[in-house]
Amino acid sequence: SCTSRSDKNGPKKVAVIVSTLNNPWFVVLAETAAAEAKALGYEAKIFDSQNNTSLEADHFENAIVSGFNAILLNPTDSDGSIVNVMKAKEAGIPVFCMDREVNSSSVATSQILSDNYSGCVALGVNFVQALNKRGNYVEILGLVGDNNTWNRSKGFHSVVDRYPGLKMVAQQSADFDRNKALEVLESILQAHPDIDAVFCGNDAMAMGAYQALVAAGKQKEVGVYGFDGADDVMNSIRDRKIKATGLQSPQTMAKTAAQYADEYFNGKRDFAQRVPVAVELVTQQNISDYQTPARL
Amino acid sequence: MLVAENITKRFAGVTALDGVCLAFAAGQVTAVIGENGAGKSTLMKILSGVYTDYEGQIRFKGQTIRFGSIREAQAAGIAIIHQELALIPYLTITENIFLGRELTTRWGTLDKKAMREKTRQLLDDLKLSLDPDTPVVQLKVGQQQVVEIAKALLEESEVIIMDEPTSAISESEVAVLFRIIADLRRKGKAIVYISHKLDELFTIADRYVVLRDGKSIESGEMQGIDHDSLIRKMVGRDVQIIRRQTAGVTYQPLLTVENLCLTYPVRTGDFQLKNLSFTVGRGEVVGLFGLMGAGRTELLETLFGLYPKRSSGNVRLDGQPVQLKAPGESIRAGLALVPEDRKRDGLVLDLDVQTNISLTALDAIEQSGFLNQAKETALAKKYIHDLRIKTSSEKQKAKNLSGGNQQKIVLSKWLATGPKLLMLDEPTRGIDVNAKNEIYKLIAQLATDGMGLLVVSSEIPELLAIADRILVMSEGVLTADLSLKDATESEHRPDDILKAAIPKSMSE
Amino acid sequence: MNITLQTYRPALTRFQSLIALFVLCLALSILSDKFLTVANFWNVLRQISVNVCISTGMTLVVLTAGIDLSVGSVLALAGAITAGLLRNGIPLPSANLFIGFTLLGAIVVGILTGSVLGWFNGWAITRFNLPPFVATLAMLTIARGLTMLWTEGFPITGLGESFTYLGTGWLLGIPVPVWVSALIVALAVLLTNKTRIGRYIYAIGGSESAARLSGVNITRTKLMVYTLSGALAAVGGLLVTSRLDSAQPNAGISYELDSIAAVVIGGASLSGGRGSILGTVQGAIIIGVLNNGLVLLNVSPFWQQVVKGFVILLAVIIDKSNAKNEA
Amino acid sequence: MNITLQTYRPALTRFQSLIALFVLCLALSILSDKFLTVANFWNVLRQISVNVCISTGMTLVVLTAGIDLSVGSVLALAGAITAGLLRNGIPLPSANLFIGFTLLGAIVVGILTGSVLGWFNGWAITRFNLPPFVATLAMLTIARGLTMLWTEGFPITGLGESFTYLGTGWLLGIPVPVWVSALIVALAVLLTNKTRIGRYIYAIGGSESAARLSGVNITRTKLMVYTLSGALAAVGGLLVTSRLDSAQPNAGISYELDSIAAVVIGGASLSGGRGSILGTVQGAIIIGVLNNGLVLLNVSPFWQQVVKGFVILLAVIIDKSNAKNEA
Ligand SMILES: Nc1ncnc2c1ncn2[C@@H]1O[C@H](COP(=O)(O)OP(=O)(O)OP(=O)(O)O)[C@@H](O)[C@H]1O
Ligand SMILES: Nc1ncnc2c1ncn2[C@@H]1O[C@H](COP(=O)(O)OP(=O)(O)OP(=O)(O)O)[C@@H](O)[C@H]1O
Ligand SMILES: O[C@@H]1[C@H](O)[C@H](O)CO[C@H]1O
Ligand SMILES: [Mg+2]
Ligand SMILES: [Mg+2]
Repeated sequence: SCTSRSDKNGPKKVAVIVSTLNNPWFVVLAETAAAEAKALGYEAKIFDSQNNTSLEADHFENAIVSGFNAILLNPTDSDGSIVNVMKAKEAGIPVFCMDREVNSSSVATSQILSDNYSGCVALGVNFVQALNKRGNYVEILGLVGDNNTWNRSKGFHSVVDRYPGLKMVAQQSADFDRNKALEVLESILQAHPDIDAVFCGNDAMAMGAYQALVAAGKQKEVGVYGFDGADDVMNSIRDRKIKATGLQSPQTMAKTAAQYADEYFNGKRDFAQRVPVAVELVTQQNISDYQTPARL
Repeated sequence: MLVAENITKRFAGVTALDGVCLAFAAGQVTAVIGENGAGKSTLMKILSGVYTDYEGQIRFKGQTIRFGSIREAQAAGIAIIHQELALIPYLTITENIFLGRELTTRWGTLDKKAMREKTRQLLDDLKLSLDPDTPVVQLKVGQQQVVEIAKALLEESEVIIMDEPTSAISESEVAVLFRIIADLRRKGKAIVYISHKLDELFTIADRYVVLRDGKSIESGEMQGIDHDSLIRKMVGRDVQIIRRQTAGVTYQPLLTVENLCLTYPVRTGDFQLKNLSFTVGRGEVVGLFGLMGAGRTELLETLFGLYPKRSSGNVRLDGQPVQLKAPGESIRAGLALVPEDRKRDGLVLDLDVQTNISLTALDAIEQSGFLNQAKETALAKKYIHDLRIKTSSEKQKAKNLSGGNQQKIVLSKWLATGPKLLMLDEPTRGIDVNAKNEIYKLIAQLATDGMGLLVVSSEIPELLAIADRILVMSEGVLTADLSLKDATESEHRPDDILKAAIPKSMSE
Repeated sequence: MNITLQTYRPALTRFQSLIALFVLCLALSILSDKFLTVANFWNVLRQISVNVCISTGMTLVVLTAGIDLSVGSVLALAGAITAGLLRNGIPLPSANLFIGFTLLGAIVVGILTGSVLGWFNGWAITRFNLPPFVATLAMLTIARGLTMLWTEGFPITGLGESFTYLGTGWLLGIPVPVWVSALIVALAVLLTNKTRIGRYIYAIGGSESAARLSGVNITRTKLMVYTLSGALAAVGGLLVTSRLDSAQPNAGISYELDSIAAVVIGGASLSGGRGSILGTVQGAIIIGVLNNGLVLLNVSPFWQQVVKGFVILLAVIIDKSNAKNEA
Repeated sequence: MNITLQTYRPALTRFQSLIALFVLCLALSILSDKFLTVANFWNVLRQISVNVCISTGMTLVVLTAGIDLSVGSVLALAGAITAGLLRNGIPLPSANLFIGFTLLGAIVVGILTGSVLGWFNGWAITRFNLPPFVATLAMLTIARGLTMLWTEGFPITGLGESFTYLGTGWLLGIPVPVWVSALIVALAVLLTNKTRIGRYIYAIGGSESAARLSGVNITRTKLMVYTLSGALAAVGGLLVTSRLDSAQPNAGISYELDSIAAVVIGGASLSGGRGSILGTVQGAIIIGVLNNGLVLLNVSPFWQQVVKGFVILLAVIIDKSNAKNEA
């Protein structure tokens, strides 16, 4: 098809296409990937898909036309992004997925993934133990149109729903947003002043939820759980404010992806299709094992 | 041909028509007269299918009918020229004329060519030399009114209602219209004609009907009736127009204009106003006459500072130079302008009477940075009283008032600035005789009190009645400066004025 | 003299907005050697085709002095419904039945969905005399909620090659979505310029009361315009869905802004009566070229937004200043 | 008869928009016993205080027949700047210097930032005669980009107790943000009703040409209005930042829609000249009560949007139909 390869003599070009930059987690992912690619001697450019699979498709087309040699992708959607990756494949450009997968085993060169579902299974187990199998809790979901939201929720419920003593009194969405989580929990606390825990679909919402509890003077009684391993939450776990989170390491995934691209350029072709990067359960017990991260 | 029986129409809180009975005959021009707010337009809107909820009956060619929509009335053969211009600004003349009645080709698409041709014909008949493709927004009010007339003449109708068709057009166009009306009458059409210009009625109408306060008062033949009795029927009492006696008075110069020029917005080399020089004296009423498009409005607006980038010249008011830079500065210098289009430029229709009056005079009601409600109400009440403005209260929205009363509010807001020179652009357009007369008296009073007045009008009799001197403009140039000191002079003036007003390009 | 000037004006007006576009393209061609290539040309056109569909409907609405904020959500719902029907049909467990849908059937139902939502907008606006901003804002929320309910928050994927052809195929050397949007534009140009309804749309926006006095059926025209806007948003939804082979529940978020931007940059007035389909297409192209160009140039994503804002400002200022010279 | 009715009208009008609010509150009190509690009352008021700030500025803009789409981004930038200055000051590595900021200093710079961006909107609109929609849409993008550049995409957190007092503290039994927004509302009511500028704002929106002929300085008034809108968005930004003890780079996204919704639900006309600050406050309360009520009732997030859309429609229809009975 219509691919124009970049100049033979110039450095190879790596595109980092990331689902959104409106969230620091992805900023780290994208910037680490770009920085690592540069460190390996390539040109790198970040594309922001703004959580819009269609815009991601535009980025793929534009990247292909302007002669990028490899794509490090954080897909907007595991299904919707398949065709985009396919397009690159047809153009002979390798795609390495980071963090989120695309639901196809034959389009991406390799996928370096963090497993949201299993991460939240682990969180769920911890949650059940901490509450001693009894109590009322609230779940705050991320964007309802985002499948990470549901992977996390489902992983969590796959454990927690087996305990009839644990009752979910409210399930509301706060769009992965700190301010919305604060407001939503404020309102929920009016209706359910007697809850024991809040499970949040990411760490920004966990911070917001925690602040709502502080404002209501309930931060001691109610345990907050997040997901991501963001800076704020790691510190809060250290300060015994937040109970636990699932730490996924964007740096590891980004670096691995960039290194794979480098190996690809050097002729390697037999990449493992799926390279899981474990989501680590971080609790007040094991927080001392983690150093304060540089920035997250 | 068309008969209204016991028509009653209520708006929330207002009974606009109260058991009106009227008849309009074929082959006749029937004048409907009445003061502002008498219910003339409301009745016409009922007859033409605009309002469909009313009490009473309409009989058309002997049969009782009830129009469900404007379209139905049109189809039955009733055409109307609305008082408010009902044109779409960004559509062309053709598009406006055919709106709702487009001609289509056999493919169902618009037949633009046929419509353009027909429009050209109509415009020719009406002696309006304009390209049918001109957007209406580029037309002067007067030209728009001619387009409205063309619109009503598009289809052969049995009844043609004209609600103040001549409020914005000049005498030559009135003549054209009258010729067409005469034609229609000959063809046996029933013509309903509404106008506050009573002289016109004597020229064109066969019969009259009078509406007062929503009731039909009487009707009869125009033959044998005179001006004053017509007014008496309409107003219910005598109204006399008395000319101010100013013979022998000399005026101190108040406004002196030297070499005022205004360039065209596009063709910068060309002038819309060319080297105008004139004066207005203290206590003097100067009339400004010209045909449509002569540049009178532009003259007033230039003096008022609306065209800072395009104007030049030396203007002094009371010895002080006027900068022509912004209306705010002109107001501070002592100028005031009652604009031509009072609904658009004179008033903020959604605001109440009191807010409109105080808008130019906020200094007067400001107290330590805040507006003082009591002072503001007092200011409004003073003018409502002084100018006898008919309004339910000073809190009434400006848009709910009749034309004459709206004009008085515009006057009030300018008088409240205490101007030295008051400029009025067509101050009596669309206003009934009674209100007109009050405005004339006010103008005379203000002059007597020492204010200078510059009054634009397209009606020569009006200028003859109020002005001490008449300036005539044609194509952006001053062509005559005629004093009106005594009655003998006045007799020759109409001819002189018209001669000066006709553009050279036309008279050649 | 006066008359000649006025006759030339429309012709000049048509060129005005092209100037900004031309300047933009020139600058981009100098800055990037990838910009002026055939592949990139089709790229840009394909990328704007969804916005062109939506903005065509939006133009009609804006011409009547309305606004339609619901296009993005309607797009998402229509795409999801077509995708859902294609994949799963409608199972009727009670009757132990299953209604399968052909490609055409699913597409028709998708477009119908958009039309019905659009019609509902028009109905609320004309029946209750609501401000279009509020009525369509409510629909923005409602249609998004319905999309979530229908998809349960998950994308619907794997819709088959014949369906994806719509968004990804080529026909006679031109991408299919470009054909689709070009066809829609052509029909809309016809509608606005050559038919009565087109006239009524301009008339209502120019002066609703004057249009009413001329016997124009305001209610019917507005209903039709909002219905069309919904239907065209649905077509946009089909294109997006087909292109991705997947209906995304959060598709189309904030598309209303892009679309209104295209309409306004294309010279239409939000107070109605002025604007044109072709102007809007130019507006959409300007936005598309800008998005494409900023990506081709090595502008960082954060700077991109700043630059994009200023370029939009500049583009409109160039247009306006040309317009002023004429007026 | 005639006169009495018309004299009563303004009083009645003021009650109209309250009816929808009342019905809504009544329904919620019946559906949930938690709704009508003191704690929840302050809850709702605190939650709407940001929207009230923004919408007050938006009302001024809308009254002049304008629109300000940039409020959300301006909010984010102002919050981020204040937070950044509080945390990091301005290091001047070249001079080996460091400018620290006091709480007040950082707040003032934040509000100034908002004012400058707002002023820029006004300047672009008046100087080049741009449609406000386009000018502020460009600013929406620009200010968001600047926020990203300033924060590098990361939240700025840990701003100190004296700063978070602004968003979370209580004073005389009333939450501080409620004091702030009440103060702003009071000043804006004064401005619109009791000052010259307020008059100018209404006059410009009612008829720009009539205002110009009355000697109103259109340019200056519009500049002021957009500047105020920017400044009030900045105040909103301070409240959000202070509440979260963190400036989020993506704060305020799509706040413009909520804000315009409050203004329009509050009875203002987007074509200018009609509306009031208190109406807008009612609009903001309706939206806030609705959001609160849907969560209290634990309506599923999928259904929430659908219900919210319909309730907004209903609220406006109730208002409108009352308005009609009066007119
Ligand atoms: N839409 C309306 N709503 C309320 N009142 C109205 C409406 N239209 C007219 N009126 C009132 O009905 C009465 C008759 O108005 P109408 O316009 O018929 O008067 P008119 O005789 O045509 O006056 P003019 O000579 O000024 O044109 C007036 O009191 C007017 O205020
Ligand atoms: N839209 C326009 N396009 C081109 N020329 C115009 C336009 N409007 C006005 N003109 C020109 O400006 C000049 C002065 O018009 P102006 O409105 O001042 O006349 P006027 O004497 O006040 O007429 P009227 O009685 O209609 O108000 C005329 O030469 C006219 O042709
Ligand atoms: O892991 C990321 C973050 O948790 C973000 O907050 C939401 O999307 C997920 O994919
Ligand atoms: Mg009338
Ligand atoms: Mg004039």
